[in-house]
Amino acid sequence: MTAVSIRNVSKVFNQGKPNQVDALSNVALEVKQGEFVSLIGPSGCGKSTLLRLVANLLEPTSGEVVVNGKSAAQARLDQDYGMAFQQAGLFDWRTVRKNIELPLELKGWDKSKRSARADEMLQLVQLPEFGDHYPWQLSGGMQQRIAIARALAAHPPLLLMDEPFGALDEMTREYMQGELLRICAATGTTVVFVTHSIPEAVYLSNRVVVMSPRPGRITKVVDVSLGGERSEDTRNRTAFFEAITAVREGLRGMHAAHVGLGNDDR
Amino acid sequence: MTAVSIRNVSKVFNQGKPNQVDALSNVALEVKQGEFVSLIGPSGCGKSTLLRLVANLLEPTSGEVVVNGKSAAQARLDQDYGMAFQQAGLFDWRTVRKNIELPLELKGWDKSKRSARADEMLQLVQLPEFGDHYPWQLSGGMQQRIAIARALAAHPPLLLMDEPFGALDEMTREYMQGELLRICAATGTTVVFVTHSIPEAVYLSNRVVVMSPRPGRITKVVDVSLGGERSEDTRNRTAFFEAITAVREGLRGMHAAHVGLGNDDR
Amino acid sequence: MNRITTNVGKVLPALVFGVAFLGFWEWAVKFFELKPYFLTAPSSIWEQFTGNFSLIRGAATVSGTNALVGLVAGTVLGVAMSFVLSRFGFLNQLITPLAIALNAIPIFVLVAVLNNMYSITSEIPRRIMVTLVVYFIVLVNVARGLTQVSPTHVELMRSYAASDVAILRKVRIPNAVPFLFTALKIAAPAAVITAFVSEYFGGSQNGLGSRISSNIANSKNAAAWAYVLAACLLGLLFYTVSVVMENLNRKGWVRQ
Amino acid sequence: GGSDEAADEVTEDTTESTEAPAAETCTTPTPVKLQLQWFIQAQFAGYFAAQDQGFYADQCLDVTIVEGGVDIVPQTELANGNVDFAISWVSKALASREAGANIVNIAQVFQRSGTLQVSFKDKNITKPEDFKGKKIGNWGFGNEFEIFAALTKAGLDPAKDVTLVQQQFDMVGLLSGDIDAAEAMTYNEYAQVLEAINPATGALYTADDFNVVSYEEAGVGMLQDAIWASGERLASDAAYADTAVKFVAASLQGWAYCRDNVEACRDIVLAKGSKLGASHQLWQMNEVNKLIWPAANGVGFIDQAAWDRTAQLSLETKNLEGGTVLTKAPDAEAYTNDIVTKALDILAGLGVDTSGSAYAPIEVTLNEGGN
Amino acid sequence: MTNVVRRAAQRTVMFVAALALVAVVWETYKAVGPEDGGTVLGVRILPRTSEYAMPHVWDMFSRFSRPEVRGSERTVLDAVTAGAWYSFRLSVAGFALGALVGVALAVLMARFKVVQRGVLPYLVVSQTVPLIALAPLVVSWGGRVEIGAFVWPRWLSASVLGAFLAFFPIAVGTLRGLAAAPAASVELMQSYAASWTKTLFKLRFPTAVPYMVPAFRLGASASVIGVVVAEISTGLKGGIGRLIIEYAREATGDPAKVYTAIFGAAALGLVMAGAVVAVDVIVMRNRPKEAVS
Ligand SMILES: Nc1ncnc2c1ncn2[C@@H]1O[C@H](COP(=O)(O)OP(=O)(O)OP(=O)(O)O)[C@@H](O)[C@H]1O
Ligand SMILES: Nc1ncnc2c1ncn2[C@@H]1O[C@H](COP(=O)(O)OP(=O)(O)OP(=O)(O)O)[C@@H](O)[C@H]1O
Ligand SMILES: [Mg+2]
Ligand SMILES: [Mg+2]
Repeated sequence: MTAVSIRNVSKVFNQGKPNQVDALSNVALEVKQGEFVSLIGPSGCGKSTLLRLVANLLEPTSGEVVVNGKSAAQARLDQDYGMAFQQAGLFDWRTVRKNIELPLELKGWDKSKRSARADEMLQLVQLPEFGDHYPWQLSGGMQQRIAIARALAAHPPLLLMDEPFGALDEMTREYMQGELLRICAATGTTVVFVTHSIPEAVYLSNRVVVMSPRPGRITKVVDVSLGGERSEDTRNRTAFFEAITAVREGLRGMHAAHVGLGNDDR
Repeated sequence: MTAVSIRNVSKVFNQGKPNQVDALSNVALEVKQGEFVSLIGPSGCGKSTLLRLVANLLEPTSGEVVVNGKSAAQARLDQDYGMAFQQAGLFDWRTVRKNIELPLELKGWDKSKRSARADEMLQLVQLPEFGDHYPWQLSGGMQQRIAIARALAAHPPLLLMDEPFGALDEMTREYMQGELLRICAATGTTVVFVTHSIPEAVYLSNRVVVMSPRPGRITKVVDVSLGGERSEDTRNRTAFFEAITAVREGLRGMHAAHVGLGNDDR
Repeated sequence: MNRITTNVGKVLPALVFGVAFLGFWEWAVKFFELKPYFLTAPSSIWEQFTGNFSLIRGAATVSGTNALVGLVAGTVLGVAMSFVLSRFGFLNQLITPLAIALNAIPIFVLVAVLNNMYSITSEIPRRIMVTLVVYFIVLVNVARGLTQVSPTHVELMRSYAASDVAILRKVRIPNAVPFLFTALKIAAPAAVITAFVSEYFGGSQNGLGSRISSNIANSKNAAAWAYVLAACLLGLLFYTVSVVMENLNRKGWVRQ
Repeated sequence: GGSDEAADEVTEDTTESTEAPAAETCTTPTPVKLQLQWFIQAQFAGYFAAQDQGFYADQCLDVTIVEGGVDIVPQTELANGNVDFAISWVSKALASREAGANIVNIAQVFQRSGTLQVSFKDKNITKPEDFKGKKIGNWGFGNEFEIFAALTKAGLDPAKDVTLVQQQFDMVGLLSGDIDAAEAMTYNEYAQVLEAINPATGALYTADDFNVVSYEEAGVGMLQDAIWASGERLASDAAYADTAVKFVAASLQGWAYCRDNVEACRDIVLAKGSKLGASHQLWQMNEVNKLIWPAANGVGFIDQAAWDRTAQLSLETKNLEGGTVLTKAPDAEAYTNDIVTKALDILAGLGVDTSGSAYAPIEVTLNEGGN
Repeated sequence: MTNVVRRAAQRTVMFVAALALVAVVWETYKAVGPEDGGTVLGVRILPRTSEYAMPHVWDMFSRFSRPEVRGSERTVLDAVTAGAWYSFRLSVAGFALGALVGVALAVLMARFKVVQRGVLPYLVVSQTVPLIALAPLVVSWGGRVEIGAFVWPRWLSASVLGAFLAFFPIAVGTLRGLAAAPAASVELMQSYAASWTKTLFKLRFPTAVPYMVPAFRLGASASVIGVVVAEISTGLKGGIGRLIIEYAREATGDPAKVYTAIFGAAALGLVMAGAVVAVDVIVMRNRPKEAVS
């Protein structure tokens, strides 16, 4: 079954004005149920925009986005997804714990259930003792981990994550990657993931989508066949290195010519 | 000559309150003129705090910070440094160009000179056509590049950078690394640099300082002897890999025990 | 073309609402046969308004001038004071309670005191009064706008060793601008009402306030409301100007 | 000395009146609300005396006296049905009547106008003609008609020939020289001036320091405090008409009491919570008495000639808008002497002197600040 | 907690110092200023110093201890305190009513653009309708409006007029605050498919606080003014407004006395504003402080 289906979508900002930006042009992508897809590409190529379109936070200028067989708008209303933004975007006036509980409150969970889940999440992101701090008392990386905890708290069937691990140190990052994969495998969660790290994209994903900017387009899709379980070992397998090279080439080529190479291998 | 001298500095937040945090404890570090020093460590270990102490945006709870032979406060007043924050912190009501010109305005540069430098900086961060956009019209990575441009604009003798390349894609990141090294070499700029990427730290630095959290301390200082010039080649040299391993070990060991190993090898 | 239709769309609800309200009023007066001493019909107010237009314009000029002078003086003073206060904390603690206290004294009581200090025939007390009211509104809002700035921005400026004046100019003022316009929107009608409430209980009988009060006392309600109408128009004019200024300022950087 | 004798009379009055209710037994007194035009002061002493001395109770009335405020228009309160009776000046009330308020004058308590225009001697303002080019104070709120009438009569245009200045609650404008001539009631503001210290002498100002233009003497006096009732209810509600008679009777009885017991009435007013001082209230009581007594046709009786003069002045006097107070002559229903006549009959039955032909004012010495 | 107490104490001391300063300035000016004021180009700019214009500070304060009327037990201070307390209760009622209406209007206007466009101009207009034109109307509700067991008390008219002045700054300030939520946070709430109401309570109100606080402060002052004016204009007894005008009538003979009531009104306003500030401190205690400077 298809979790996300992006059909020939284009997005133009400030249409008709002098500062018009063609953020996305004719993007098509299908994400299967339970699949982990990463988006990678130079900054400004429209990754965040694409994620926003799937989340129905933006309307496409043309084309259509279908999520779980319904329109993106319906999927949003049904809260079919959880989202982690590029900026942590925590609420200053809520404690860390209350920030994590926010989506649960909105789902109408009762207090004890919320509190239990928040504890679980704080444990997951390794910040159990910071529940009663306020966001501005945390370091940048800690804030980002709280934002991830918030996105995961409700166990949504679809996760949209925009550079969630950007501000994390390598150790924490690897730990979080492992946890994310574990959770997704256990719950069958579909993930669309934006990252700048090629190894991260390859390690996590079933497919890596390479994008190019101005206008934002998909230039290459790399299938990663590393099998189900990942472990520390995975990072040393040939398939891993091959995929990395494939993605890197996709990015390089583009960087060299700046215009896509047209090697859209889907 | 010593550019930065951190003498037995400790920093406690919310002292005496239930949510007291020992952010830094007994940190000592000397940075020589023209040296490039990276700080690395798990999130929350006090890197940003240490940078803020050097920038005199925070006062140490105990200990002393000397910058260019004067007190940190005096150095700030003399504008001896430029700083790039973890959050881009651009001003919504200023165009990108005006954001870059801000420190120059404050130094009293005249309009044409400011404008010329802003153009130069926009070129440097590869966003020449976005000068008249407003920050919220840019992608996350673009915003961060503007923040870097702003920090570099006045060519300060000391640069304090807090994960400046965090939101950049690999290509742009490598390009920016190169540019940063080029500028620093040309102007003899001293840099204190916070990063989560071990290769980045090693590639850029003369020394990598490894920190551990709760309380934040320096656990290891790795000297990188890669000589003056760096190039693509550098990344393939043994010294490079050795340094990476040394840093990684410093971080791992700490991660394992979580309590510092005391291998402060200065 | 498009601009024109959207602008029409903006004022249309107000027009519809206004016309409906007036229609209802007129109808209610006719239907319930309300006597003029109780409530006059909009039509007779309008009759009085057009009939006495030159008198009304004269009175509106007097009160309007007082309001305008006070509005400008109060805004300037309020902005200046909030700068000073945001800069010197102890002055803030010294002056803010005084401003609040002064502001809690009803307008005409203060005007009475000022009338005795200056002269009952002078317009100065009324202008001072408007100035005080506007000043307070501007001060309270702008002071908040000057202090509620992003900590990152302040840190950035401090890293530039920016002087307090520079932080004020580059961070605090831009941040306070929306607060200033909020203040102006509140202050514009307040200036008008203060200008003519200051006329109620003393002073030259040449402005809207004294005309309203004496006409009401004489049961000439239609005439009184014709002056009230002038007051409303004056207030609306001031308000509209402040909204237009705000929109001009916001053009560009505000996210839609 | 005269007041002592008067006090004796009062005791007689009360003993007589206590016999009255025996005639018709009063089980539940009729509630009545009276709206004053201003704060509690001796200007309204008669009503407070009637309340205090039980004259209302004798008539089986339970009277609530509602104080005025600056924006309270008594005749409007009456027309709106908030109160049963109201005290108002005739010209103001007629203007309301023309605007549709169906109110009727049922007793003209003040027979004369008490309005003055007071100025310092050196301004040389002795008659309305002298107002030309001067800053003329007035209170606004409809209290300025006599000034306009005097100006009109003197051939002056209120909008052009004088500068009209609204006075505050005090007379400071006059004393500081901002106003050339200030409007003053004989019984109130004039006294305030005489209670103030003259900085030149260190003693109180005296009547010699001032020139006074009396509008009554200038021939433009308008009828002032009168009791107004609802025309509609008088016509349709016999009980209300009956209550009106009783109310007027008891009120006038109160006024007769105050004529004879000036100091007692001062104390009643003070006890009701007036903030103005004792000597001021005594002065006021005395001056008010002068406006009421002697009453040739009986107190409260509406004199056709005075009424017509007031109506005529209201028709002719131009206000600041250039309009006149009234646009057409008041209809015949605007006042009635029926009620006051019946009331006077009741009082005659009680032996109350309703004409005060022997009335003589007392001498009052004002103290600083009216204390 | 002790910190809060210390700050409050410090503020009080500062306020007393400020008052003392004003008194000194007042007396100094009275001593050196021109008796008849100073004129510049024929316009009197400097106030007069006569006893009527500027009574001595000690004269004003000495009035507090005098009996209100001769021979009465009650001092002026008692009267002013009682009046201020009475007006305070009316003001609180007016403020509460005004805040309720103001916030409700702001929410409606924030929710429906049409309402904002249709109603906001008339809210502005409403503020320019002088109380004098409304007071008699509102007062006439007293004793006449009966809803079930509820009979409209006379004092409520005064509170309603207070609310009439208070609601406007509150509505405008709150409206602006509700619109100030950062776009990123709005997006987050959208991604939760949070209803408008949920977004209102979880996001918009918290971000509106910095805008609402000054608005409420203005509203508190406005409510006091409205109540005091209403007392004067409707003849309602018992409050500070009534005292002001009664003492003002004595100003010809005793210019210092009216200041006692004026001070009472000022104190009333201070208490109201102080309460708002206290709430502000509590509500904002966990927000990021501006970088220490
Ligand atoms: N203003 C503050 N109030 C209270 N605690 C603070 C404050 N700022 C920082 N801290 C605490 O100090 C510690 C160090 O924070 P810091 O921001 O220096 O970490 P960091 O090393 O920069 O982490 P990251 O890599 O995640 O940015 C953290 O535990 C944080 O919670
Ligand atoms: N609200 C907006 N108005 C105008 N232009 C916008 C807006 N949002 C994004 N853009 C433009 O759309 C383009 C794509 O932006 P987007 O944020 O999707 O990039 P991205 O791939 O996420 O980049 P990064 O890796 O730096 O986050 C950029 O050129 C940006 O300037
Ligand atoms: Mg992005
Ligand atoms: Mg940090």
